[in-house]
Amino acid sequence: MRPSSLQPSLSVDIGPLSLRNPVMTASGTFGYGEEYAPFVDLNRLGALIVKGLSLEPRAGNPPPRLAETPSGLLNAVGLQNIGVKAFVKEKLPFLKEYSTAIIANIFGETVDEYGKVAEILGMADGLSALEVNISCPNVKKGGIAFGSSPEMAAEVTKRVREATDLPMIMKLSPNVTDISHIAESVESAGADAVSLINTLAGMAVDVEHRKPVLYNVTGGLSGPAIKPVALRMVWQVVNRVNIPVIGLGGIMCPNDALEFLIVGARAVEVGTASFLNPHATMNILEGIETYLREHSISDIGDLIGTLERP
Amino acid sequence: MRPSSLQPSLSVDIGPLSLRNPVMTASGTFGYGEEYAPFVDLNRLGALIVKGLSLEPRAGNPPPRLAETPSGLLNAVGLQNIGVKAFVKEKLPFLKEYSTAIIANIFGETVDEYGKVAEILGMADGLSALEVNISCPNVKKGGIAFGSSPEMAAEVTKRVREATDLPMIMKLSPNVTDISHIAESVESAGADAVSLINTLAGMAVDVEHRKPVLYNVTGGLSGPAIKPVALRMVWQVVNRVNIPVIGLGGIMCPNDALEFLIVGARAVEVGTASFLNPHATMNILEGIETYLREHSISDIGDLIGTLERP
Amino acid sequence: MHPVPLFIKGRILDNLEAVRGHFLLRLKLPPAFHHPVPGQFVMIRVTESQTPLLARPMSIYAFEKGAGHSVLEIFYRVAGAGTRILSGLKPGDELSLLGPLGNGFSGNQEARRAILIAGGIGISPLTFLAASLSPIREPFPVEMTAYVGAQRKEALAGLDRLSAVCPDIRICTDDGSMGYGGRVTELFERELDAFDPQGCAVYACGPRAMMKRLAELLEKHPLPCQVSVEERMACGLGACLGCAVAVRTPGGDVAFMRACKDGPVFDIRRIDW
Amino acid sequence: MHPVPLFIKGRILDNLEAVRGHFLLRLKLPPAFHHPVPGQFVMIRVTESQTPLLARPMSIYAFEKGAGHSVLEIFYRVAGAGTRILSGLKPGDELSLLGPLGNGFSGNQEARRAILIAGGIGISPLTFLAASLSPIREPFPVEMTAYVGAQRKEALAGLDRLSAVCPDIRICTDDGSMGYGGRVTELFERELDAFDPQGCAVYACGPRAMMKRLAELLEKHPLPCQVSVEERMACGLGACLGCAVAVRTPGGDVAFMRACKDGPVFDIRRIDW
Ligand SMILES: Cc1cc2nc3c(=O)[nH]c(=O)nc-3n(C[C@H](O)[C@H](O)[C@H](O)COP(=O)(O)OP(=O)(O)OC[C@H]3O[C@@H](n4cnc5c(N)ncnc54)[C@H](O)[C@@H]3O)c2cc1C
Ligand SMILES: Cc1cc2nc3c(=O)[nH]c(=O)nc-3n(C[C@H](O)[C@H](O)[C@H](O)COP(=O)(O)OP(=O)(O)OC[C@H]3O[C@@H](n4cnc5c(N)ncnc54)[C@H](O)[C@@H]3O)c2cc1C
Ligand SMILES: Cc1cc2nc3c(=O)[nH]c(=O)nc-3n(C[C@H](O)[C@H](O)[C@H](O)COP(=O)(O)O)c2cc1C
Ligand SMILES: Cc1cc2nc3c(=O)[nH]c(=O)nc-3n(C[C@H](O)[C@H](O)[C@H](O)COP(=O)(O)O)c2cc1C
Ligand code: FES
Ligand code: FES
Repeated sequence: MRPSSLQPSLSVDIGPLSLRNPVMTASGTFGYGEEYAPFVDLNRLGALIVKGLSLEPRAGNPPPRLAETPSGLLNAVGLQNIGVKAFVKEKLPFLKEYSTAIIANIFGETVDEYGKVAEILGMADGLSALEVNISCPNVKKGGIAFGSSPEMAAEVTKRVREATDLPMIMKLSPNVTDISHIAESVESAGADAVSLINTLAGMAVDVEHRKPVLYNVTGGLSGPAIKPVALRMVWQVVNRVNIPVIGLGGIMCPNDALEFLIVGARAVEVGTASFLNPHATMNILEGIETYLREHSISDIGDLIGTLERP
Repeated sequence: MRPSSLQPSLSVDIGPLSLRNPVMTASGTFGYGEEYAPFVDLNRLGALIVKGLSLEPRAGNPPPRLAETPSGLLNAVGLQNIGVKAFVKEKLPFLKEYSTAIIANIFGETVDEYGKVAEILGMADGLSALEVNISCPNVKKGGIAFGSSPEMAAEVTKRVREATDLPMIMKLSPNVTDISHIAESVESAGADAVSLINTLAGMAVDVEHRKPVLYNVTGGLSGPAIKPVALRMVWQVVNRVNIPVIGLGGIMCPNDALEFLIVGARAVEVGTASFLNPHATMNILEGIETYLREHSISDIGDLIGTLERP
Repeated sequence: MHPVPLFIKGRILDNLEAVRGHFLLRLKLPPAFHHPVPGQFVMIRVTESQTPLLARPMSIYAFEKGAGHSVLEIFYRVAGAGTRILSGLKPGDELSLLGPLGNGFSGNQEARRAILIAGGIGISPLTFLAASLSPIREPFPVEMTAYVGAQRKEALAGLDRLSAVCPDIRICTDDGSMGYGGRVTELFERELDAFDPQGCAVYACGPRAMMKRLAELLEKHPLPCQVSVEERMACGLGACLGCAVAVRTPGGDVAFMRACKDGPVFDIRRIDW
Repeated sequence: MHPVPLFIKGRILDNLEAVRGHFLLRLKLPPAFHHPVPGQFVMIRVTESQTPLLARPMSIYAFEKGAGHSVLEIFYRVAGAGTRILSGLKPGDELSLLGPLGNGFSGNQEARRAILIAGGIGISPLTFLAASLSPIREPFPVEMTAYVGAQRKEALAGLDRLSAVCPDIRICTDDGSMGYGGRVTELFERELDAFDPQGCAVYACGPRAMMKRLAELLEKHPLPCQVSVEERMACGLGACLGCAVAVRTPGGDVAFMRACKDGPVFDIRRIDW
């Protein structure tokens, strides 16, 4: 049999969570799934992560919310969302119909809010896991992001762990000195997996009008520009923790995804790429398959973490 | 008189250092000046910052040392340099002939090494200032970068301050949780100015061979990709310190430089841009002048830090 | 229901400078592309390239469904890096296209008269609207009046096409180099009372300042008015929430709607200018 | 002294596929561009674009100084994204060019015979060298033998041009589809002893593995040999230290030299393979 005719096995385990393939959608870039349903057979995704949810609906920031930068996108949506209750009532029923793992991305302004959101979602039917965004500011601790201190990150992890039995992925912020330290901290606190990276904090200026392009002044940078940073952080974290690592940041094509897998990510999330091409997740999935075939790798597990040192 | 015929004043003060204009070369991207002398009238630069110098010569890393990324350049030169003594003997005599401010960029593997390099340069004739690179690892403290802790950064600052009276610019690392905290710390420790940002730590993988593109595995990311992050950090720092801030990171054209000045940088450094176009520094200088003329700004000081909040 | 959008490739038929800095792009599309509603738009990107990163939203200027293919027209102004690259493309080059997107203008079945108010490149979706209104309900065609404004004569673009479907065009230039000397909203204000609000509808597209002024003029006036707004967009599909438009909620608060999905056409009175 | 490099624009005269995946680019340059030494190179970039970010180093394949302008030729293989973009450019398009750069081959005034060893696209600088050696010192011209290797017949590129200046070409293909079946270094090894080291010099350019093997062959042989090496480059001017080549120091240590400034041509015995 020629290697290219083999159907490689693509399934991966993220702790307690089994996925049919490693290609997931990144939170905030795929809406609640329905927006992309005309383009993507949602049943072919490894997992679908929805826009971040908070306890109460949030209006978000005034426009402009977007700025384009070289190979990058700055956004300051301000975590606009319909709130966890409306999500369960209005969005989850549609998503439940799919056989794909549905993962809710959540955040809070206090540790307790994280717990409450997790509790509500833990009781809802149809979710496979939670992804906990700790890049947002802790209003009680002067607006410092939860994800910027190992202690605060652990506190959130413990609170969510108490609130639900759902598999729990902690999504780490890259705006820190030592991301592997944060990863270790959430691992000890009970996280089932970590995903990284969220956006890098950035800014753009309108030189003609001498004002920030974004109403919010600063925003989060995503897209190809951040891929080298994301890869480096995933590499650092896989070398320090034993829980699975999900890699993301600037994955636009199959090659980008393969870089993350080779470095040791168990799965990848595709974000900004979907804006450029609504079929991006499927192209990436197919490209990974082709690579495995061409390299006679029958199980994706035999590719993950195989980076050679020079 | 039509505004466009005015010759705007471009001179800026960086603490005790007066520069004829705000356009400087970034360390490591302009060699020792002589490499670019066929393209740039060095006397027209605001200042010329040379490649980082250590006490002893350093061989640097084996190749490959470079990797291209979307709108970015990863480098892992490994701080190769001829050492401070050879610099004073072989390179400084050439540079001294120019009327431009010559700034030596320095680094060490221990606090004491920083001090020794600064002492030697303080006694040499022809330097206008030191720029102290604290992004490099502290060998005594387990390889953590000096620039990643406010305490270590302050220690280096104090040691260099004791060693010389030369104006001292602390060059900050962006790979930290809170860069403005580091900036405050070096300000209290006696820095005359800060420059930021140095490169973001990044990585790239050769998917075909499943190995890192760089021999050193990780490298420093520069170029347009990092500009939004650099701008955001300059904005944070100008809002927290009283000493002058020098901005850099991805400045490729006059508009990029103007963004930094409007945000509050007193001067800018041009790095990777010179690789793409050896005349980049001059194009940027001329573009800033044109902007000032077109906007009837007679003194660059009236532009610096004029960002309006939306 | 609106047509389901597709992500497809289009081949350039021509891409010609019509008026200084304004280009007419004609694209050949596969027949699968659905017939758009006036006011809908597409997201355009230069195939394969990641520079610029994002697709650019462009209103549909004209659409014709043929047997084997359709022809879509875009009328655009070179405004920055992305449109500059677009303007350099040649016949035969390929583009990626996502669309048709957004809600489009909703035709008022009762309306006998349409007033179109266009500022600058805002003429594009209104021309498509006018073309689709003009043959409607013969032998009682919709009467149309168009107010078209620009800074100066040389910047007036797209008049030929519009005048073919709307004979009553009232031109305004800020510098008075052609037509009424002043803003398009000024002329409209003067003539506003001549229109019978009964069976009459206003459709507008132009710079924010123009639409804001229009909102003020109509605040206490019964004329219904739909405006097409512009916002920076990433996905065009309602997923990223990047294209927020501030609207007033029934409770009096401000909420953000998506220009790409809930718009780009809004009732002028809903928007919080 | 070497000619001072310039940063200038060049206009494409033609850019044609010579052999599959291999293009001959002819550029019209202003007369200010200095006459290069064989083995020197230029850094090329597509004007204005920042994609790809860095310029690409390319050896000079031919150069002719005319009255009002010069013509520079590059022979290149499509190896990745940058060269793919290059291969899409058309006559009339503009490029930025930095050069001439590097040291180039140093001609041995005594040498009566030159042996050229080329692997793949390495034929480019050696062709320029051969063209400049051939008319030298008439009526006692330098005798030349060229070993030219490729994976298979279809990948042999640039033979026409080389054969015009060097009649003695010995072809090797890995798969034996043309000439000697095997590596270029194998054939050279077999024939090595037939050359009189006196007045003879070897010039080589090709894949690293080829040059490393050549270094082994010549380790105990008196034939002098210069090789042109490839390294990733950013500045091309010796400023960034990105293009490190490991060389052995007299003390036996390894030091790094700059391919762009100290090279790209090195004595094969200096390099730490
Ligand atoms: C629904 C809709 C329909 C449009 N229809 C047309 C049309 O028919 N003809 C036409 O010429 N223009 C139209 N525009 C505006 C057009 O999208 C912008 O002029 C264009 O995106 C500018 O891109 P650029 O790269 O040239 O400019 P740049 O300023 O370099 O663009 C930078 C970024 O800002 C965004 N941006 C800049 N200006 C605008 C704007 N006015 N609206 C939205 N995003 C902007 C760009 O998309 C890009 O992401 C429309 C915009 C929207 C939202
Ligand atoms: C002194 C010198 C002379 C050269 N002369 C020629 C020539 O005459 N003809 C020719 O076809 N090629 C030549 N090369 C190789 C040529 O530079 C590369 O093939 C080209 O840079 C590949 O660019 P890419 O974008 O297509 O490939 P990519 O792999 O996408 O390039 C990615 C990065 O790696 C660098 N890179 C990739 N391959 C090489 C390589 N082999 N050497 C150096 N950098 C590389 C690129 O410059 C770029 O920065 C020469 C290289 C050097 C150093
Ligand atoms: C418009 C936008 C909205 C986002 N919203 C969220 C969010 O709600 N929660 C979250 O954890 N991450 C959010 N992100 C971050 C992405 O999930 C992802 O971490 C980041 O964009 C990097 O990946 P990319 O480069 O592939 O886009 C958002 C990103 C974008 C661009
Ligand atoms: C090849 C290379 C070498 C560098 N060497 C040094 C150095 O020796 N010391 C230092 O402080 N910064 C060094 N830098 C960092 C630059 O000075 C600058 O901080 C960084 O490149 C960001 O600016 P840019 O995006 O304009 O290049 C180097 C950067 C590059 C690309
Ligand atoms: S552009 Fe993404 S929601 Fe409108
Ligand atoms: S490429 Fe910069 S030193 Fe050689």
